[in-house]
Amino acid sequence: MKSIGYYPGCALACSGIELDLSIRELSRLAEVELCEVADWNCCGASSAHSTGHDLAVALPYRVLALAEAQGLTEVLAPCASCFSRLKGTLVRLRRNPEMLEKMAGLTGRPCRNSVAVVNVLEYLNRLLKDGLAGKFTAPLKGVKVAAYYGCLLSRGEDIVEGDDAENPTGMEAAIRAAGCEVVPWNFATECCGGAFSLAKPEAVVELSAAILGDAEQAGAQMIVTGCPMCHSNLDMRQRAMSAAGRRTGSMPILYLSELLGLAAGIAPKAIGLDRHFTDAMSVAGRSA
Amino acid sequence: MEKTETITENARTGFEPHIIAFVCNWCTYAGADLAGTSRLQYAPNVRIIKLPCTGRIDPLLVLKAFQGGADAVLVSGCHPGDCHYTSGNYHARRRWSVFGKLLAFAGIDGRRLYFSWVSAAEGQKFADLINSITKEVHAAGPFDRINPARRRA
Amino acid sequence: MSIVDSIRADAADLLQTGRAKLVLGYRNRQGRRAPILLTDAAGADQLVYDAECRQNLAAYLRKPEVRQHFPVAVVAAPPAMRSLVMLAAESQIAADSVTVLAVGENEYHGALDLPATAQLLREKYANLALPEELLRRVREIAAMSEEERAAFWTEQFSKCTRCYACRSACPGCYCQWCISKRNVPQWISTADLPHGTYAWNITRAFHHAGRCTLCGACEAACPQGLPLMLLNAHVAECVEKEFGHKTGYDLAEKPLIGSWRTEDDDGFVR
Amino acid sequence: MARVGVFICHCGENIARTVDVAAAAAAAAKFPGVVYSVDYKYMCSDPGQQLIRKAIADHKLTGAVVAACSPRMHENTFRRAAAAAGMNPYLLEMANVREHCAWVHSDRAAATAKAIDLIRVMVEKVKRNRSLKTITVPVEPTAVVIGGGIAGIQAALDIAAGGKQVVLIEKSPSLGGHMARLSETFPTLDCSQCILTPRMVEAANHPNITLMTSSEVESVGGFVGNFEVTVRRKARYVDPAKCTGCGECWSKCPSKNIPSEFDAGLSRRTAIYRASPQAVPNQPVIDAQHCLMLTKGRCGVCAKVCPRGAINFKDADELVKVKAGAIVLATGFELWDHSAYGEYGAGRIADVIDGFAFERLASASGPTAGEIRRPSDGAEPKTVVFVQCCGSRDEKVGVKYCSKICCMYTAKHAMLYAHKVHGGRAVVFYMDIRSAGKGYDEFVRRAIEKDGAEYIRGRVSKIYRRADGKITVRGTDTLAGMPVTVEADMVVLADAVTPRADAQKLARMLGVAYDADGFFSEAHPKLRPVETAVAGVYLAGACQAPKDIPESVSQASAAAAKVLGLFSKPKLEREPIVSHVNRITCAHCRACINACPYKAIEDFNILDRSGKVLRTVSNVNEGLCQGCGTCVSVCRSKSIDLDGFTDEQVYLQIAALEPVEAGAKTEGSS
Repeated sequence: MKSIGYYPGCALACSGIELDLSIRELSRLAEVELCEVADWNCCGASSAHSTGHDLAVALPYRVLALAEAQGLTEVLAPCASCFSRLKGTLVRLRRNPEMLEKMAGLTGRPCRNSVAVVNVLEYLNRLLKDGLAGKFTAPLKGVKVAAYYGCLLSRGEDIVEGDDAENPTGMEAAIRAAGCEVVPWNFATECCGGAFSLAKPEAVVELSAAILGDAEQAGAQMIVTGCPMCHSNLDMRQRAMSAAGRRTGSMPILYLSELLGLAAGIAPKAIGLDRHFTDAMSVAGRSA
Repeated sequence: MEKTETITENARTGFEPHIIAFVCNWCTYAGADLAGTSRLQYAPNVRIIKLPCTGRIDPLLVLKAFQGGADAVLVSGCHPGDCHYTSGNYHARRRWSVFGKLLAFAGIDGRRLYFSWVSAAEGQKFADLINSITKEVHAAGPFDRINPARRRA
Repeated sequence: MSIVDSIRADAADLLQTGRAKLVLGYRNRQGRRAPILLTDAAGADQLVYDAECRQNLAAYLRKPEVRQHFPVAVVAAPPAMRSLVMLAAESQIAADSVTVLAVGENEYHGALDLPATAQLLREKYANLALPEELLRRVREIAAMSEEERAAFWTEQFSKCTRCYACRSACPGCYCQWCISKRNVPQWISTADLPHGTYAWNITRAFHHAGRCTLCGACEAACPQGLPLMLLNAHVAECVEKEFGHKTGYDLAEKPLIGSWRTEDDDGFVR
Repeated sequence: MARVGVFICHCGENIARTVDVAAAAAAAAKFPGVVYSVDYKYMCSDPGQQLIRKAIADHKLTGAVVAACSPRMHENTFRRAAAAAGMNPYLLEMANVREHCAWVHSDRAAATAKAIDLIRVMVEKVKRNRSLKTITVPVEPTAVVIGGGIAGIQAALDIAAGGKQVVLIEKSPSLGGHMARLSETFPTLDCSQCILTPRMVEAANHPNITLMTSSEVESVGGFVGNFEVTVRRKARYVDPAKCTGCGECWSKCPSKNIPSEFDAGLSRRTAIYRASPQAVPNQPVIDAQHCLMLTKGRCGVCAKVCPRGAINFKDADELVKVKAGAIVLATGFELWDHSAYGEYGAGRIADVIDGFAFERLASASGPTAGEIRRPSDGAEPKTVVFVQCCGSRDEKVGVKYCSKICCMYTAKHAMLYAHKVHGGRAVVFYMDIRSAGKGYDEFVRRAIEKDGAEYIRGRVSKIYRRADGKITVRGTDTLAGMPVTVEADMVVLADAVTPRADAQKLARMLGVAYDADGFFSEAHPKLRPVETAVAGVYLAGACQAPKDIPESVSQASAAAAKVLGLFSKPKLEREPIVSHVNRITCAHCRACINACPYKAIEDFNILDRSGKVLRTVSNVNEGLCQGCGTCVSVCRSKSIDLDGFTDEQVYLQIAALEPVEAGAKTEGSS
């Protein structure tokens, strides 16, 4: 049985729990063991790097060091922010050995920086490549999907690899494998408002509304994403959007892993489809 | 004569590699010129002998250099595709690949014979090359295998 | 009909019909095998052939006393056949000036012209195995440390007396003015001091790169017992590995040194 | 007995600072064969050369070594001086003690020792130098011009006007290149075709110009004065001798839906077609990919309707060999493909077009007869955004250099748009305005001030098409420090200017160097801007770097002047560095014949009186030999040698470096 290191981070325990559930279900189906990094700590996303440079590196460094010490060669960080912090740190330390020593000193944990960090798209594509698609029993025939990457799953030199930052396509194969149709649209990498969720919700409402609007115009019936931050902004704020008169109607927002879970015939509740703010269970009906 | 004085001088102060470089006129010679016009400093151990093309550089030249007591020989010309004579360097490359392997098998290892492509634009590469070769030959010590007599001179 | 009888028959026939004015073969001389130059069919029964006939008779084709008798016929085993093909490829013999009395591994292939000989080699003798012992020693030396190898060859070359028997025995050494005879300039010192012997033996080996057919004539001829075949075999292996070059199988073969491909090995160049 | 003079230059302080020139002169004086040795402040100066000439005469020198700068710098200077003193110029050699010694070392003792070595090496060489006579080779007074755009046309016309023959080779079926596709030209706004077409016709009709359209260079052999260019004349399936260009064929051709290359895909053409109504020659060709007869074997309508029976479906490519003394490269440029910019719609938005498409829209002879209509629905765009530097100055995705012409043609586009669509809004995004040139900046100012183009300094970050068909252009105004969004009906991207995709293949055929971006390299960026490092090959137009029309034309004329200069003499003088075969010792193994890159070595029969072949040996054709010396290395018996770099010379140079006491005799130097 294959195995991979697992770093859930904070989001997967709360706002992004569907991501956690669906990934665990798919991994079970694909017979991949998820080995959680023991004693993991916050990746420092959004606050640390605006607070202190060393802190911003030290937090992910400790996680990488723990994983290495635990004998892991690869760590899956499903949350896009966590991924970006971990992989970003990995890249930075690769470029700057002095920093590596400094961090060893700061955290009291030496690290060869040997652990690879994998994001949710890379992981799911790998499962498909290794034959998961063969186990799909309930494809969502002909459902029109807008693939939404946001910033963290499309940007960052050497962080997001093997995809075009301006015109990413990393999700399309998976979406098609689930039986759906990928619609061309304009806002695949548009900002959802991200970290302004708490500071400037009205800005987030505006930006996210624009994304939903463009997806709708492009004829999409749902948006698929990989990032908990994007997901909560797009999913949770649809009521606020109509309240602010930005748009009406509702659009299901699924994690790619949820979509694949449905296609694989996993019970909707088991992958947390019932935990969305905007109804997503209706999508389940489409799979058969 | 100055020459012998400097040699005996070196005999006192320790070993100074005697390196002969056979270079082509169009790329490496010009690259060495560029190193000069850019005032890049490098070890004074190399003596350049200019030929029109690496195609003209016969293994006999190398053997003669060794017979004459050279501690190392460098052969350098235009990068593949850049030969002024279109293919002289390709001929040279095959010749050297065979000759190098023969020499190595016959007990003259890679620390004595060096090959490189240095273009007219690579003054820095030329300077670095000479420095690194001089360093390696320093480490390898005098080459007295083919010609013990000369080294004693 | 035995191999020897077939050779005798063909030789006689060639001389009678005038398809050859001279036959180069082996005869008995006090129980040892020696070359014979037959011009008269009557003498054909002097011809012998057995495992001891190792001398590469192709070497005689450069000699005026042989060349004046073209067309000639030559008794040749596969290595010598390769030498003949090589000589033709290097325009030393015209394709129609030599008939080969082709003796294979304990079978006789008949009197062949050079194209037929080349074809025979390609079909039946494409990979002639070298003696295990020789290959073993090549590996052994390749595996030595730099110092050991240097010491080994210094010792070997020190035996060389510069008698050039290797040169005389080799069919490939057909230059009237061998580099070793040149004295202005004298690239190769005639002194049998290390620098001279190194230069000669290395140059000899290099000048046969992609040309040596590994017949063993040079080593057999060396009165000092220098292991010249080690050098030859090593170079032959290298050129076959690096450039897929095998000498003496193609009358239109291009010289290894003097041809090139863009994809030739570039790894050793800085 | 050799009588060598050694002349050591201080080069002011350049050499003397690190090399003890006096000591070097003293040492050189003791070299065997040296009868005169001197150091002087500036050897290349007039008195310096005087000194050399005098010494040659006074001391009856048989050879001279000037220890100074690199021979690339002054070898000719000093050889001329030697010649003036009655010495064969090839008896003078230079020891490079500046670039290769004084400038790269600081230790005075070591530098001096090295300088002395370098001088000794050249002294030993010069002792064996032979008097050489420059070789003269006949020049074929025909020029091949590759590329039938404005640069090629201009070069061809100028060479032809000089009374020499020209073969003008154009890949496409018609002359004119990109300029023929332009609407109007900056900074005067005169109609491109009005000024170009006469030139095209003149080139086609000029008695000294042979026009080869639909033709490409297959291979190039030979050297300056004597090139042999093999041209592939592609099948056209229409007999130019019979065709009158009446148009019956293309008006009847059933396969009509082929995007027109000439109109940047904005119009459709038939399978048998002319590039444009102004095409020169004005005869159609059949595009084999789309011709039903040639693909499916049925149709043949054109053949039926052709009143002159000019259609020939059996036509095939033919290879034509052209002998030429000089070659002018004028292969021009193409536009960078902006589909690499995902943020600009990855080339998928119909109404986001490139500069050429806009030129065709604005051109009176274009698909819209000069009306600005957007491709998607033919509507008149009320707002057009022009984006400069699309791909230019973008190392990551595009090219690192500035494409130079975009600032000007974008201003022109904005102007033409304002003239054609009254009340239309033209918005230009730019990084910098680079409008150096006569009347150029005034032109840009006019676009802004008179024709009201809105110039916004900043990059465009995103272009996308909304469901309602509007194109949203989002960027920043870096002067205002504000993000800006423009709702446009059409966007014109000023794509970077890049070399032709197949230019490098051609460069390799000719041995011409090209830079990291793929543009052909000139021999010297300032002093030899139209020559290449390959003698007899010259550059014209945008194949060397992005250029506008005036620059291309002037470079073309400059190249023509170079060609005419070359052709002004019937014979060409060449360095006599060629190899020779020793026929006595040659064993005729033919290794040299096989190795020679110039096929300059051939079999040579030595005959007896009766004409019977005694022996066959190798023989060098001096006219073809370029002096690389590869033959020398492959010759096992050293029966072939190279003048100027003879075996004996090289041997003695190496021997000169042997660390032995003075006077110790070196073998072979007898």
